[in-house]
Amino acid sequence: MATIVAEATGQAILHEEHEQSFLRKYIFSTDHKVIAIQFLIYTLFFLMIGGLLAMLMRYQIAWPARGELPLGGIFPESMVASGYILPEFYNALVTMHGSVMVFLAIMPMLVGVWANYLIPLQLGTHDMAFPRLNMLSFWAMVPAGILTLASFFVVGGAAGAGWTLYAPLSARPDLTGVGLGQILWLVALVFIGLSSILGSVNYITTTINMRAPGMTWMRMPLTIWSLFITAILALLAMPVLSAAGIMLIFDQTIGTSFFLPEGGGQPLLWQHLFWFFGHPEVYILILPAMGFTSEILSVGSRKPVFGYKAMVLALVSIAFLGFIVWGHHMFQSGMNPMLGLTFTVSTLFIAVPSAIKTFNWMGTMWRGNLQLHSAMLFAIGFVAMFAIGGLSGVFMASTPVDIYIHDTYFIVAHIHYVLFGGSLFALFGAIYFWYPKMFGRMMNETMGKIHFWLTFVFFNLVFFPMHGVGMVGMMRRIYDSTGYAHLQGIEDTNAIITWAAFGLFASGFLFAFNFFWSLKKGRKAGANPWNATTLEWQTPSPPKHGNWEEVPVVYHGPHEYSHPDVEDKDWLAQNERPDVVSPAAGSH
Amino acid sequence: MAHAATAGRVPERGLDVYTQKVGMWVFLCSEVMFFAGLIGSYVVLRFGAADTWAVPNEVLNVPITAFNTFLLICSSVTMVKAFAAAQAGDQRGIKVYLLGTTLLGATFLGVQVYEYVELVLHQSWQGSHGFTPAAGLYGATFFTMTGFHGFHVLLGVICLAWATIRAWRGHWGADNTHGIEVLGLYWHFVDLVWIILFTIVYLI
Amino acid sequence: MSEAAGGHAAGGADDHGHEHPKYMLIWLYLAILTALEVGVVYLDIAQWLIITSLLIMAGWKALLVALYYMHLKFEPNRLRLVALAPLPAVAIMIIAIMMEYV
Amino acid sequence: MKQRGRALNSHLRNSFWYGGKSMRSHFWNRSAALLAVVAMAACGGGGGSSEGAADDAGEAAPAAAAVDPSTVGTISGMANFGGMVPTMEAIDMSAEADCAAGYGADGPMAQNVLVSNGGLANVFVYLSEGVSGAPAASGAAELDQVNCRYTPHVLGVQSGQDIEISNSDNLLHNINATPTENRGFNISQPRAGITSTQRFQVAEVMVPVRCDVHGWMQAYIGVVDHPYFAVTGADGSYSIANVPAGDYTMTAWHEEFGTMTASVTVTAGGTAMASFDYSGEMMGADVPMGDALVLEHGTNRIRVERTQ
Amino acid sequence: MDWALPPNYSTFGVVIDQLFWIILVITGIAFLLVEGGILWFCLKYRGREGAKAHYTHGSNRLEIIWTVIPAIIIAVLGAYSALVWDDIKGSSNRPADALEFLVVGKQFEWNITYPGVDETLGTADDFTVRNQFHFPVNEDITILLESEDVIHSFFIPELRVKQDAVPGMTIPVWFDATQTGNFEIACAELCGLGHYYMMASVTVHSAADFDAWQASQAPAAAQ
Repeated sequence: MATIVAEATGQAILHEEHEQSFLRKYIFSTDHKVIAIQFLIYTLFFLMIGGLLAMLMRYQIAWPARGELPLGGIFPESMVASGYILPEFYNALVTMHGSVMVFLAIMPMLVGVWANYLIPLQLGTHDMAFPRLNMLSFWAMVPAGILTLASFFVVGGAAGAGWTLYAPLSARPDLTGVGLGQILWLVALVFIGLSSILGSVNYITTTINMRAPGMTWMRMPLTIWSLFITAILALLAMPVLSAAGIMLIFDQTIGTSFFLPEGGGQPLLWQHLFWFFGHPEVYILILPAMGFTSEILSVGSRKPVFGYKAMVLALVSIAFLGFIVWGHHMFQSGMNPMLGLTFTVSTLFIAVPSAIKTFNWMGTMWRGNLQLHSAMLFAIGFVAMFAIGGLSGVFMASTPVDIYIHDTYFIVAHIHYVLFGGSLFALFGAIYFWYPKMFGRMMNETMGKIHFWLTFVFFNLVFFPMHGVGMVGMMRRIYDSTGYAHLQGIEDTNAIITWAAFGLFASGFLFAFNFFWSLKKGRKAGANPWNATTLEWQTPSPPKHGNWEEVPVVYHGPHEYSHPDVEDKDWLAQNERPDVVSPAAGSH
Repeated sequence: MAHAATAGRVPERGLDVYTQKVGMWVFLCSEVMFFAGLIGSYVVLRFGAADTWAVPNEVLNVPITAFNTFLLICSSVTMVKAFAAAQAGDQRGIKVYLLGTTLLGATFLGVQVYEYVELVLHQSWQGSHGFTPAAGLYGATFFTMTGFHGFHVLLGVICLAWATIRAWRGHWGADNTHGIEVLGLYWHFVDLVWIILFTIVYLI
Repeated sequence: MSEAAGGHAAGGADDHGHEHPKYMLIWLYLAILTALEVGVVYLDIAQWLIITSLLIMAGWKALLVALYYMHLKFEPNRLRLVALAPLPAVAIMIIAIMMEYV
Repeated sequence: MKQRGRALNSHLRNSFWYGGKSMRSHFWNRSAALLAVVAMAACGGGGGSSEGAADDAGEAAPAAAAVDPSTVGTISGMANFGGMVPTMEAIDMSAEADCAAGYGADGPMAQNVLVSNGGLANVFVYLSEGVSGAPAASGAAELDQVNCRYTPHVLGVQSGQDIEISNSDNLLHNINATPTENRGFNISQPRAGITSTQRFQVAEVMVPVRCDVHGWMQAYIGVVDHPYFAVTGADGSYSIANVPAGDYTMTAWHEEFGTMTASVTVTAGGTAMASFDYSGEMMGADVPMGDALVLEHGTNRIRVERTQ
Repeated sequence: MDWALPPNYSTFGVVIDQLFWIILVITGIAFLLVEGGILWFCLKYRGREGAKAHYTHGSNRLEIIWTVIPAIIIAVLGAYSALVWDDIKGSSNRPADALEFLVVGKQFEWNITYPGVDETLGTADDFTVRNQFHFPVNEDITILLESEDVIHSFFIPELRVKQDAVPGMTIPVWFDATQTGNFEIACAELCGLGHYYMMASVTVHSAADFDAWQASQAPAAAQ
């Protein structure tokens, strides 16, 4: 992977003036931009791995009786036998698809890549508060990735207890057939926790203490706000997962029984601890995406963000509510029904800030001058898909309906509308949007648009029908649905979903091609190809080590587009002095 | 591009506290959550299986641990004394107090190792020989919590030793107190956690 | 956190450190409280009384360390906010999980 | 189920995945396992123990060494059964119609004690003492699943020998082997025709094997270090050929009657006889075995009923 | 391609389905509003050369409107959901004189213990049947749900019943079937490699048929 990083960054920092060894410059770099690009390569790789796991899974769901897995022969007998994916391998696929996507792809891509890249640039500072910790936060992810990949090849295969790792299934190897694989994943999880905590300390401290002069809280771009809030969530939630994960490792290895009822332990304790982390995690996975979307929509609509303060308030309240709703994952778990009542109410109320955000995004587009480039298309796609994901969430927030919906494909549809239609759409948008800043070249627009439409169409073909399959009652994580009487008649739907999933996966390669092709062949981008106002666009692309020749001073809010008093252009950079541009253009 | 030529302007105020200190406090927040996860589990598990807990002093050696607690409290006071000495530019004070803190921390660890060895090898519990992490929830929670605290002490002692070496090289002084203060914050936090652990694990 | 534009200072920004708290006095306090704690365990009084008093003393000691040794007493409010931030989360977690036993 | 039903022991549960001899229930060994994992993680290595790393050692020799007929003899004998034959329980396979169809009008019965003409089937007999040096394992032992039952019910293998497990039922079986000395496995075979090859590296009598999908499915695999073992047939007879001349102790193991031993002297070219006598009164004997992880119904459960 | 809830056969199912459809209508309207709005904006405000966007930082009135309206809808929905939830799962609403069964999940079977003719669990005439759940129609049924090994989830789609079975706990679940019929219990919580195969048949009998069935089973179990 090292060589890829080198290639990618070679473009980025070609004009680097510092005398540094190759190793210090590209591998063990403390420059936040290089670390961000390392994270980007890392996460794109794991995005592909996660996708691959999903494809195998979909094949099994669509054609459980067929066998004949294409290229099935390359798998060892313990995974695929006679062309059939074995149930234990299927469980590993389900588990590791979720785990890889959440912990090694989406989360580090949202936070590791963009918090690293954008926080110093958008705040107008030269680097993170603790550059060496920042480097460590990337290098803690590397063993995590290696352990995860290795876990597939140990005796017993990779973890197979679901990404939620419910004990006792995850704690007793004799019940799953998975021994070392589970432990390796848990150790990887501890590394991920470490990485995430180190990263968060950096992001929070930098945001609090290192803003450029004039960059007041209410002049911070919404991206920064969302990343800041996300870092707080990660800081407070990840350690709980680490603690729980370590207890689970002990259960597996040294004979404790924290989560095993035979020894007096409590399976529900695991669920409480996991979801105490898990629900904030859900917001860790969506808040940055909301930030990117706000930013891209504003730039693409040439309008200020509609209701900036409400957006900030909504972020803060989502984060706060995020800590008191975890029980809604456990309505059917046997926990105290009284808790169910409390959690229903708090959960439903989290819909309110989400609704505010959705309407405000629409407000941002309203009467705008929409530039429908790839980044903007993905941002609009985010709003459209997130709305569906949010609305389907109302079904399971309502406890009685959740009795039926819980652990069916309806949930699968919901989380994918939020995590893929939401987070990943916004991430694609973010990559199209900030790619020119990272590498100095634009990504190819035509390929970008084709990528968007393919992704959009296939995505909906994959996940919308899952609502229907869920209504019929198809359970999650099920290896073969054909044996159930109530699941007769959904085979065609499952096959369509699988074909569409193959299409969705394939369209990812178009993106990958575009990404690498544009490194060399992309149109050269100037400092500010989008005519955007935030600080990162006011320095050359790619920015040099240290980001600024002189520290910028901020005079305006973050999204001053189409200001009536500015005549020659429709934007007003945050660091443009009011008296230089126009005497009346000073904003709040 | 209208770059305002204003080099040297101060950044936004933030917390009015230097960055390393903010960073340490933010990090301590995550540490609080980590120990909250462990302690929370302890409380819940204990409520669920109260009858499997031994009464204080039956298994665990309270007097020696009380002495250990006292050691840690002393190390906290030497730590703040080191900071005060640094602020006053008292080089000798810095060296003496940092060294003292390191030694007290190391002694704490030594006593804890002794305690563990005694428990695992010689203590009997519920009819079986040796009180190990596999000895029911009581053993599991005891070793997990005190073990992780001990791990934090170990990290602290390593950092303290490093700071002490630097003290002998004259690194610290009235103009360079931040490192000692930040390390002190961590050390006091470890002390604070022990105060709580000592109470709920050994005494209640 | 949502402070008005302009970054005006909220709360007193004390310059810490110009007046040392009496570190040795606090140390004495802590040592005595520890001795008391150990002593209370051997008292022949109601269990709930022992537990309550132990918790109060532990909290007291923790507070002393945080306020004096960790200088929270002399820090600006904004930093105190950071230090207190995780406590609600801790409280919520423990209370909710304990409700399993209600 | 007597001794086997002993409350699930968390030590065993954890140890048996890490293989090795007598890892059971020793804290330090398991701590070492944990340390190894952590160390591996710390090195960023991981995944060291890939499939087969441990297995290669036990690769069967290409062909068993040629036997010199002038130095070997045969052991044969009977497992005799006297007295009242215990009635076997009927197995309720009604929820698995495809399997139930494979049985006659009486339906499937349990196989714990199979007696015909005074002979007891499914007794595992092996030389427990006196064997020095033995040819390496060759060929594969077979364990099939037919009509929701293991065939054979009791299987003997040599340590390191391939065990080919196959499924003749077109439905899901899982094969959960829970040894204490060897590394266990828990695999599944969702359709007919799927096979899997497993091995046990260390001698262990017996390794219980069960299917969690069909609670009645139980098999036992006896693992010994040499090829001198047999399982009595339906008539209770057995025969072990090519045994080097010498004095031996033989052990017979039965799932209900426990073990008994006999001394036997094998002469070159001769046939030594060793028979074992069982009776219905012996039901409930102590059955030595790697603890099967069988949770009994109604036991070992904590009842936490919610009241408000 | 039949995307619908399976037919409902239980008393609770009526409310659950009703709530499902109510939410579907509400979210459907919101869906049309949002997606329609986005599409309309995309077409209408599509960028043109020289055009300038309308400069606004928002509208407090609008924002309050779209905060308050969802909040009200949500509050009503929440209150209604909470009431129904309490009705279905609240311990105080557990039927007092229900017929009780013990259902024990284990990898990968459901073992159902029947109370026998005396209709009481824990007596000598109890008997256990693997993977077959028979019970009478139009009667309050309470199952005591347990698990031997890992977490399973007891799910009968047609009865709109789902409850995790947690080892170490006994969780009561109650329902009342309104029609006779044959269904299946599915396991809805990943429980290992045989998770998908952990199904049991459910037969809802008329009261007389149930007694007859139980009588036919009891002697076999008494052996």
